[in-house]
Amino acid sequence: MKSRRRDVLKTGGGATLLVLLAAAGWLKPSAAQAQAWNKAAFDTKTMDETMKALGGGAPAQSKDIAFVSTPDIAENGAVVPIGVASALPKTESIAILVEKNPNMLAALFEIPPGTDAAISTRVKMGQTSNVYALVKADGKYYVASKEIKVTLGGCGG
Amino acid sequence: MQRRHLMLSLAVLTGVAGILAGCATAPGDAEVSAKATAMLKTSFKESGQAKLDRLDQDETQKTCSLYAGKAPPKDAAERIEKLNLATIQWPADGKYLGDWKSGEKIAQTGQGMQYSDDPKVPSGANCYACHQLAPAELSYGTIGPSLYQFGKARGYGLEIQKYAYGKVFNAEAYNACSNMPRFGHSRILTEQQIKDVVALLMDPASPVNK
Amino acid sequence: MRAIHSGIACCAALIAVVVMPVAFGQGSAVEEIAKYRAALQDGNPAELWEARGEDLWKQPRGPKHVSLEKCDLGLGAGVVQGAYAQLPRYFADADRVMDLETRLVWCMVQLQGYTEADAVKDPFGGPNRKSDIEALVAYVTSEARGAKMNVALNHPKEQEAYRLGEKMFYFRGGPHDFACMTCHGDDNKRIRLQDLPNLTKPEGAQLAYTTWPAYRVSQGELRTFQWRLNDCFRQQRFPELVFASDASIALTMFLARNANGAAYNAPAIKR
Amino acid sequence: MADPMKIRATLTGDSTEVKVLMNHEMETGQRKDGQGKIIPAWHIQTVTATHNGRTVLSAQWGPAVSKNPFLAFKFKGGAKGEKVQVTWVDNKGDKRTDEATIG
Repeated sequence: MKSRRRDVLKTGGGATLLVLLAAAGWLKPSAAQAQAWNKAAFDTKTMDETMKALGGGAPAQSKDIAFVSTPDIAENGAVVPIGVASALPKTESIAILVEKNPNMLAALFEIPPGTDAAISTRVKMGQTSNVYALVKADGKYYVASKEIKVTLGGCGG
Repeated sequence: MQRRHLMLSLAVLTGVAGILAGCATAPGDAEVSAKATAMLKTSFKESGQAKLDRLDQDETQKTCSLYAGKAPPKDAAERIEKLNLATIQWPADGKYLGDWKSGEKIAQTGQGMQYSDDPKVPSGANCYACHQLAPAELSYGTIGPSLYQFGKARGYGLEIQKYAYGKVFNAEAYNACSNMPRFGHSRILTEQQIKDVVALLMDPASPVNK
Repeated sequence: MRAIHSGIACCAALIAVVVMPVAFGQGSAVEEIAKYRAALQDGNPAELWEARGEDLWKQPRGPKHVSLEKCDLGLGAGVVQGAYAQLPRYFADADRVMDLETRLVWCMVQLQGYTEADAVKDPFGGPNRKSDIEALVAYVTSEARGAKMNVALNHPKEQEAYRLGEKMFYFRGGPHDFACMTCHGDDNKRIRLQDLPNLTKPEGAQLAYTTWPAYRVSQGELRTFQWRLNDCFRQQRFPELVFASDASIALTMFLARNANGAAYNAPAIKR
Repeated sequence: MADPMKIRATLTGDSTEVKVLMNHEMETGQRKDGQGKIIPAWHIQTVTATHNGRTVLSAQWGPAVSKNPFLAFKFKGGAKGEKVQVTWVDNKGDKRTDEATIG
């Protein structure tokens, strides 16, 4: 996939991410071991909601985070393949966020030592949106983003 | 025409039986047709608004089915066109143009007449499924010709308006065995809806003519 | 790759909205959608249906508490591998032409002791409603992956089914005057942005027929060829096609036979 | 009870690639039924993959993960014949564990 995009994240968006996640508590080191579901993180409804709580610093843009086998256009938003690979040393977690979904955070993966810092999954997208790959490595946060266009179309069949 | 040549040569080349489908004159064909019609009656069940009488073909449907996607012979075509022309109900007020904005909405939706559709919701014409119209809509089909600049290319006069109205009302009156539904004749669209679609094609202000 | 999704009106169900900036030309959109489809190939949820179907095939079930492992799909009792690529076919024991679904129903009735009504009661799955037939079809078809389509027209009833199916293909009816042919009788056509295979030619029929059943990502369900036909007729504004009816078998025969020579490659995954 | 997962674990060099397909509706909680009533959210919340008792991946999912979820990842230290186990738990408390042999 040639689309190793590293679009500059809007300041607001990046800060929002961090606040969202900090508020949710999974920035704490102990969260990596927890197998509880972090309701607060997954409940955030809109970008606006999280924008209000802005305060923390934005995660750094990183060229070491790549989208793998992730198309620019999804023929159906119900199933959008997303692959994220991090080349950042000591990658601890990878999260996938969809900016325009009702809930931004789609999935969060904890990567223990010995596991490649690369995951593939599929997410739902309600509409064309930026998708963020947020990586925690050596205690710090990094992000990369990519716009995916969603077409719902043709014969529903 | 070109398509038929392709199909013919292909059938000859590959020798695949039955690819050149529906040889209307082949012996036994009438019996197969009769048997197929009988088979349909036991193979479908009514559902929602779609009753079994939808399988009863009128003369146009029957004739066009017989020629299996190929143009019917001249005399059959003329008969179909004459028959269908007689069904067109022209607007009593002599006006053919409605509101192109409503026409665009009608052209965008294909709701209506499926057993899964709510019969209380007005039907659409789904023009974009088969035709290019306003250039802003990239998601258009190619089963029918492009209708972009329909009025601009033909002129906005009353005669062309009337032709467009008649064509939407009953396409078989102008082109026997056309793939296009007979929107007025089959009561898919109301008179006002047809006028709106005609406006989409014929109003100089419509995006189709930009 | 492309499915046979028929009916000009098909966009009615999911009103077609293409959210695509004008700047995105159709050429590149089509290319990108091809990449999307390629990305889906790895990890087809149809495998979940295949696995469930294999269990259903091997488990003793029904009033007689026997498995389907003695079911003859045309290549002898219990032979599953490659069987789908030679269906529909004439079965002497039933004295009729059967497609896979019809044959499975037959075996469920004859071997397992189900009533016919029970065997056909859930032909298609939906949310929280699983169809055993769909799972069995997924399993049997998966065992034909790679086999060459080889549907015979030897028996007079096979020949008759083909001709009846051909008639159905061109049968125009309903308020919209649609036939299968309306959308699938010509080359290089599309409905909205969806390419339409020409099912009267080997290339089109092969492309379409060898890629069903398919996991439909838009529905999150595995869909069989019987479902494909059923939904085409809904969009054609016909009444509802009866599951495993003579017409469904005849039309399947017409399309399967036209696909002869191609390598069967399903269950697939489609939008 | 939920239907089984389909798990594949393949060793290439020193890396074991795990691919998992899960049977789950992954209902978003945003959709309405025919009567206009919201269909409640129903989705997998946590996923844990283990090899020889050691966690090789854990995940938290929201309802935006697609129906019949797919997951692929790679870890080091697996050997042919050993087992990889995957467990998911959904928001109704339903749970499913399946395993595959590394091949």
